[in-house]
Amino acid sequence: MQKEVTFAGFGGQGIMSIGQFVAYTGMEEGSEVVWLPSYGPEMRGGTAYCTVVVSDRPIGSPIIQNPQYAVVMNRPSFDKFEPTIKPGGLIVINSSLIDVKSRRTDIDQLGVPANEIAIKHGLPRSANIAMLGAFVGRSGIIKSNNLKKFIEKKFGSRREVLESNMKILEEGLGIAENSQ
Amino acid sequence: MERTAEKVVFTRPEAMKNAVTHYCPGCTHGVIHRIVAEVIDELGIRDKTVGVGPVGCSVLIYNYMNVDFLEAAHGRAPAFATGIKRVRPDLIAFTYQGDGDLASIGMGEIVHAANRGEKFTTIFVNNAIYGMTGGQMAPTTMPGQVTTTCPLGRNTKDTGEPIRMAELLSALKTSAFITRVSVHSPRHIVETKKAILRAFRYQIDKVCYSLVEVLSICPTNWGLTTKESAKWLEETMIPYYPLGDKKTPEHSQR
Amino acid sequence: MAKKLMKGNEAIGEAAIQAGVRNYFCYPITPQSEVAEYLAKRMPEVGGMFLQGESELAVGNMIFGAAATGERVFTTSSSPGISLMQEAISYIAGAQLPAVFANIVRGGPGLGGILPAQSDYFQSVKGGGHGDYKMLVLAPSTVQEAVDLMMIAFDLADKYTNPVMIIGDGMIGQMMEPVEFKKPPPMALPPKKWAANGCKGRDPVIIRSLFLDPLRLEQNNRELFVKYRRMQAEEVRFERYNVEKGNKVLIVAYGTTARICKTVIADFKARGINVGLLRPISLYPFPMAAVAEAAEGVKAVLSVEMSMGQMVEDVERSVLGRAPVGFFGRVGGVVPTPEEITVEIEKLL
Amino acid sequence: MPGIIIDRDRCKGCETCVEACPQQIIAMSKEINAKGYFYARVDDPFRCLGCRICAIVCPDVAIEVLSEGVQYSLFEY
Repeated sequence: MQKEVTFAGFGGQGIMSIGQFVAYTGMEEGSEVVWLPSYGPEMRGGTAYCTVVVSDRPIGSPIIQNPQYAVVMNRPSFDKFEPTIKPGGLIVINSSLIDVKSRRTDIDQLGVPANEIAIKHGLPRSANIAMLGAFVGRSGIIKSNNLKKFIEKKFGSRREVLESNMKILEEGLGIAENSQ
Repeated sequence: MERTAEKVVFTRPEAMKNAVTHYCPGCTHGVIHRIVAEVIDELGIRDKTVGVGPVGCSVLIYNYMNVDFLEAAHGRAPAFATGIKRVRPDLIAFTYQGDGDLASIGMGEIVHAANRGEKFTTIFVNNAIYGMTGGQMAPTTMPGQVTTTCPLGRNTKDTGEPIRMAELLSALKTSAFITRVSVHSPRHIVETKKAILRAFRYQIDKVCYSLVEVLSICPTNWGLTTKESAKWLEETMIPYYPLGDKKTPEHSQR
Repeated sequence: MAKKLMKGNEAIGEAAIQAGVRNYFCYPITPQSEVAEYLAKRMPEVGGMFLQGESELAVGNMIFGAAATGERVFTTSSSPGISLMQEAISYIAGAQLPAVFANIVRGGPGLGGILPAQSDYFQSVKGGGHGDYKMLVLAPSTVQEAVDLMMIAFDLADKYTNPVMIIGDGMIGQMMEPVEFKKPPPMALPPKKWAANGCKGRDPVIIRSLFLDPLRLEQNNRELFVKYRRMQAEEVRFERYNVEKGNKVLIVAYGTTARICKTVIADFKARGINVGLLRPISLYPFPMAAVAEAAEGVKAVLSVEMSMGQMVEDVERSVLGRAPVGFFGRVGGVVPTPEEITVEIEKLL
Repeated sequence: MPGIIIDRDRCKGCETCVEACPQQIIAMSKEINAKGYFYARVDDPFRCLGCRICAIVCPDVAIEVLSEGVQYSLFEY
């Protein structure tokens, strides 16, 4: 099985990082993974995006036109990637900044008030972690406990930051569970 | 004449091969080559010296110097020497470059090597003309000087003023030894040797980058005899290219 | 050693470190600046030498100077920067020095763009600089392969006293994949008697590419080509993917493009249509015999590239009329999609 | 007694030494050497001071200087 996801948002929203977290965890789980950034003018403002492929066999094309999943953190990203998702796929929408919903009936969607969650836990810049939690919780692309282990390793040196991020992650995971 | 009791007090240095140069009669490249070789001998560094030759009249310098030698691309000798010194700081590296090579096509490389304070030595031979290609205008050609590409004399309104490399490089803040000497008379040759000796010492002691600009004659392309050439250098070049230390590591605050 | 998730550019830098190389000169250019950034940190950690030069022109020539001492040395750049290094590459080839260049290719001509391309095939394989010379050109298609090729590149450069180029499109530099650093078995290499590192106990050496006597220069050229023929005999590298009897179409593609073609081949397989892929890993020497063999009995051959049609000329030279040779390419940073390639293949069926 | 030896076939006839010699004892030969140059030669060897100036200015390392006993120099080289 090959799973593909596009993470997209403004530059600076931590899009590249959460893509890498999924790729790292996928690798630790023994899957083949590729993380491919969009690089170029998009990196400065506008939309930044990256594609992550997690697969049980060697990965062919690292370029994915039509992913199963999209995680979008701002409106331009929603407009750009919502139409590209494969039927039967999933879009995770940052409802704090995106005031529309997908009108597609062939995909699943999940709204996450990511910025509110992050602000509530005192880390306004960690909205991406809320999105990550919700996405992993709903898609099952990687195991949530493996993701938690990775986050622990990543932020382990700063106890307070780790604790807040874990809370944000849990809340994201909770949204995925509760809406099912 | 009976010679047995006599000893040789002046002869070809070991760091110079026993080859006849291809230079024109009176060309002072030969003198400068010999001085560099004498300095290498006196400092005892022949077996760890790597020279880098230019493109220009002295392109074949590797046939005359009895040390390891690289032949560089036009103007790039300072980049070659940077490569050598960065990966083998224990070696002694010098570049030997003419005015077309160093002050025209290689301007970028020399400025940046000097500015990084690369610990090598540059012997910069300024004879105010392109020699090898047959006497075209150089960046150091004097105002009014006739060359094959400024047949009516260098017009500085069109081509700018001659570049004073020693002054230009000494404007950099990085510590360096930058000096200008000449080889048009015996007294000046003696001074030139002192300057080159000093430049190599700074390298051996890992003090700084060093450049010795040597004013030199080109009787063939200047269209003068050797004697007239020396006079022309003295009267025309030296007033514009004043001799002396432009910068020393001991006094390099600017 | 456990697998690490690394960006291609950083993995290329680390591969050189793991291969024991301690000398790197660079000039920043997108999309490969991460190699420089990575090694600016990493080289001092291992006691190595890192220098950012003033231009690619200078860096190429620093590589010459450093290589001439017999030390292992490399640089990385992207297309416009590699163009500026052509002077030095020609001189290094002419003077027969070992050096490794990695080119993370971007679109051109001119300043072009910063997105992936394969439009430097001619530049790297057919010359680029002046004079008759060849480089060993190796094209990885994954980050792991970029690492593996980097780790043998220095031995190959020493083996042939010749520049070796690793050529990857922008994606190879930018994407992250798991990598492992496995030291390849060392090659038996001749002593570097040619190195200019001080003439202690021997006669001075001269390293040059200047031979004013035409017969002597011709002899130098002939010597170079004896070496290149040896490369053709010993260094051809390629991958056969689904190449078998009954292939309807043979695709020839390298680098990331080849991976995209693999996706296409899997889709065709699911539909019961057999398409093969011959992926050149060494672009020079080009795997001519392997392409010819794989083209035997197919209806058509398709060269897929991120260029306006460069490698296709070598494909035609290899296929020699055994089958019609078609071409499909996207340029300017546009990456061909599996869907587009599928349409092209369907036209040939 | 000091003296110089000019390698006539290395000499290119540039006359720099002729100009430089403080004793004015070097002159150009009326004959040509193997390369076709009128070469420099010592006219009056007994007046040579062994000062080395001719050798120092010679661009072709064609002059060797010999000496006997203690060498006094007017300058350091």
